[in-house]
Amino acid sequence: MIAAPVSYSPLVRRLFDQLPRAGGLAPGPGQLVHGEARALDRGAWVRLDARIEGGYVADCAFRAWGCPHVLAAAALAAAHSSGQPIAGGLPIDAYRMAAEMDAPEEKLGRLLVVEDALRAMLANARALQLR
Amino acid sequence: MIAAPVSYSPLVRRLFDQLPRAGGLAPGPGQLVHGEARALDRGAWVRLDARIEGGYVADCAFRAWGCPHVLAAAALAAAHSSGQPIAGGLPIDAYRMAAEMDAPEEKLGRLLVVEDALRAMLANARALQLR
Amino acid sequence: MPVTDFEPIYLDHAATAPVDPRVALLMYACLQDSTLQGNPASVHAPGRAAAARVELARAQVARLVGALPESIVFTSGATESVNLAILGAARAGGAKFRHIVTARTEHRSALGACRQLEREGFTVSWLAPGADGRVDPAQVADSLRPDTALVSLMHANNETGVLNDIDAIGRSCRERGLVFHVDAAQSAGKLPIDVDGCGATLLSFCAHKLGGPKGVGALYVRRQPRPALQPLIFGGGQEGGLRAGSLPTHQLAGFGAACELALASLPAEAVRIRALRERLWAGLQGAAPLWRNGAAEPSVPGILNVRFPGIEGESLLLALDGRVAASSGSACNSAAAEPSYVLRALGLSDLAAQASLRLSLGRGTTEDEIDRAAELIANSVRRLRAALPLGAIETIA
Amino acid sequence: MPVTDFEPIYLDHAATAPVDPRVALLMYACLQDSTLQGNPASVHAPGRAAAARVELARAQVARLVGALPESIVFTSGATESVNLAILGAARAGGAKFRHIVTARTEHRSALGACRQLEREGFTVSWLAPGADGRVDPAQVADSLRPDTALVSLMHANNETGVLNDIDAIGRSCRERGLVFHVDAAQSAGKLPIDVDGCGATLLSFCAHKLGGPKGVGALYVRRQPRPALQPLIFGGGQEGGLRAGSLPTHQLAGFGAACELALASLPAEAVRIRALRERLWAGLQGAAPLWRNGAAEPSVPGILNVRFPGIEGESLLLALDGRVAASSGSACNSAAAEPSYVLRALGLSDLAAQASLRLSLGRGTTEDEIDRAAELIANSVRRLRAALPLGAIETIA
Ligand SMILES: Cc1ncc(COP(=O)(O)O)c(C=O)c1O
Ligand SMILES: Cc1ncc(COP(=O)(O)O)c(C=O)c1O
Repeated sequence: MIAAPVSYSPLVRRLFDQLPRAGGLAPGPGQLVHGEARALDRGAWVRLDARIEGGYVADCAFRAWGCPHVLAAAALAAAHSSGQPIAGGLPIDAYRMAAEMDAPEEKLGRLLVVEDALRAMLANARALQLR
Repeated sequence: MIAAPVSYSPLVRRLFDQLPRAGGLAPGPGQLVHGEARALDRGAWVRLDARIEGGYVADCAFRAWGCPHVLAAAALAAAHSSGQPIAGGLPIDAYRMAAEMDAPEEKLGRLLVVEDALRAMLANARALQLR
Repeated sequence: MPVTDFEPIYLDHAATAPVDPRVALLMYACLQDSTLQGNPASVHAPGRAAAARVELARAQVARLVGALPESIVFTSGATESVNLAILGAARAGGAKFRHIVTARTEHRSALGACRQLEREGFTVSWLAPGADGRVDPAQVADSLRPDTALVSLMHANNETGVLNDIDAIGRSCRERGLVFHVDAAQSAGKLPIDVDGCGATLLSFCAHKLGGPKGVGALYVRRQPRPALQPLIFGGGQEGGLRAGSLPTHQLAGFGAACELALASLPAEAVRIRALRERLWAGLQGAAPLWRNGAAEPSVPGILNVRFPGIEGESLLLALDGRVAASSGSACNSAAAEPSYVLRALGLSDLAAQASLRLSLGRGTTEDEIDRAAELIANSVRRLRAALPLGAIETIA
Repeated sequence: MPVTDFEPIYLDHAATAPVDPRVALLMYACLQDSTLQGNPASVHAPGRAAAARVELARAQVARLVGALPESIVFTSGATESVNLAILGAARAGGAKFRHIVTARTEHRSALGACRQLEREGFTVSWLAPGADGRVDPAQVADSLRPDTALVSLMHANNETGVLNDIDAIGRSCRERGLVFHVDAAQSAGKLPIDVDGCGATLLSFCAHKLGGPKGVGALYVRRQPRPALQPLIFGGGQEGGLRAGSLPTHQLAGFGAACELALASLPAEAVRIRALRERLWAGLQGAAPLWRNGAAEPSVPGILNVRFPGIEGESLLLALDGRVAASSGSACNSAAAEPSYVLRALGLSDLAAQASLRLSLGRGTTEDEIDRAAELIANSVRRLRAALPLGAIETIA
């Protein structure tokens, strides 16, 4: 009979307060791609913008609508992608986001939307290279 | 929805606290009579003892079991009888007792028991005179 | 214990208002007073002293709504009052009266009671309010049936502050001799209430929305004609047999004092609070686009419900956390926040409901707090919007 | 207000005990604390702080009866707890379980709930206790039927203090998988209680009998196996959906503190109070003849029920008024005093019941008070007896 209010880990709080890499990308060399995923009913809409240089994500920024965990996860996804090769595996997936953020179970559905956006961005980056 | 606790008038409180004329009669000239009435289910048992001299109640005492109103009424009956002729009407009846004591409606039944004891005492006194 | 080291601006008076310091002091005096420790049901001196204190409180509480003290039944809060009114009147109504009229925008306590009646075989007409949040009195009149046991509607809505026309609704109930229950938890002490004028047969309110303690409330029960009520709680015959249980002297004393204080400051406070609310609304324009949920008037003075297109409720609450204490448009007492059914009933989408914030003012609210809150909220909204995907503001509204 | 200018000796702790000054102070601190003014159901910082305070109180309350915090449902008092247990379990039991076992000597809250169930079509077995006031566990076992929904019995009787053997009764209920409700309003905080040991599925108690505030109580609800309960009050989903309504932080804080204080002093206080009670009984011997109603042991330490042959209850109470505050053997909260049904069930006549006095001791009771009370009572009895008609002592006993 104990009501559990939402609680946020220190990492979530810090990312939410600062929203690092939110908004547009800083200008720079390379090619621009983006990946977007949207599931409003699950409470998430995420877009990742990236600058690709030499097979690597030179820089990544996010835009997102959602709860604090979604915004923090989008920030995590942008941070983990930056500097990573576009050819490798996912730099971070929903389960690792959840673990790093100590997110409650019921938030996993929306973190998968963040993962979808990340996958889409990397797929677009790889498609760009093939062209 | 207001519960009304029993309340007692100043007269009832004074009579109950002092119980004047309670117990036996002081010795003296004349003839002794008594009257008793008992209705335990109505909450009263009253006995009046009187000393009769020359057609008058020279002195009267009471014994009683009952609520404060019954005890006070018995004290009233004893006081009102003293000095009264035995031939006249009742020196006090249940309605006048109730009025003097400002007694609640639902106590009237037991005050009638006090009246009964008074009637019995006076009847006994008159019977004594006829003998 | 997650307490911040500075205190947030409290704009959640509709959830509960801080206890007035004068009321708190009086309650403490009552808790300490050795002559007031008896059970008000006992006939000895300490019991009678407690009972006298209770009756003083009953008179103060009655006066707030223009009632006779004998028509006030004390309860543990508005939730219990509402349940006693709805379940009590319906269950006492007999086999021929098995229909209830209420609205979708009622408080959970009324919804919960009506749903229970449905489980017991009653039919409930769930009226839908207009986009302004008001239930149309003509719609109420149309919904009445020969087997209607009860009409139950709120005076002021707890989320939007919008007022129902309880006078008009009361009139059509009175004409038909119907029991009319008014949930006045949000309006008592905030607006003048006259139980005779409004035609309520039953009227619920509580202490903790008007500066009194939590855990105590009242149900006004009209004496003539007197509605039949089945108690929820049986026992020692307190409260005329309608509500058993030892009466909590200190709680009732606090309730009474709070009612007296509210009544004394009512007209001036209503004007002051309404002006502060409009100042807040003006101050929030820096976060445009924004919309007001429900009609601006008629309304209870202290409630403003605002929708910020593109904003997600939980994020807005966290952005404000520790700075402004307010309620979002979701039933946010669990991690799985459900969108407000009240706002949904006004025609808002789930997302629009979650983009809403209820700001509610009270006795302690100052102009400075309002100005700071407006700025903090507008800044948070702007910050969150700056991180939105393009098109989100248009999509989520 | 009819308050005497000196304070009577308070020997009516079974009706309600004075609030412990430490509890009163803590409640005042809680009422004043600006960080604790939120609604415990709100997710913002003031709400979370209030919720944390409530959960601390829940743990303290749970500890008093050896329960887990999750198994405590807060209510407005023991009357509500008892009703929630009895009505809740019976109504949730389904059409096949329509039989209740209880006793004639239960508190009015239990009688009232069971009578309501009779009106709803349930059959109630009203067990009669022996002259000692105890319900025979074998009689309980014999009364069980295949359609029994619930057994509800009290731990300590509120008039005589006599204890039922709830361990033995609990065992036979447990063997049959039956719901067993124990009304522990008079024993909680007075005697060690262990919900696991005694086999209770539901256990009711409240704050105001043990030094806490009036208007708050608890129902212990076993988790495994968990009895089905239909709520009395529906709404906002508080207390796991079993009891809706905003939680009163200050009341719960006071309840928790009172439980903690009671638990800490329990063994020593039980010994002290029992010794004072026997000293009172010894001191009253000057008013012989007199009898003790119900068994002297096993009993809760603080209750002594004495019968003074030949004495009328209302007169004894008035004789003591302003000197000793106690309860007579009549339900004396109205002018038309009815004799105690508890004493009648023990085999006493109406008149013998009205010749009885319940004296109940508590934390504040001192040796000096006991000696003075014994003398005052004995004097009053002697004075009233001196005015009796001859034979009254033998007749009214
Ligand atoms: C309109 C309305 N009715 C009923 C209630 C229930 O009140 P309480 O918190 O006293 O149970 C509330 C407040 O929560 C309310 O706003
Ligand atoms: C045995 C028993 N059960 C229940 C109650 C009811 O408690 P409350 O006064 O908290 O409603 C009492 C006290 O009056 C009691 O003695």
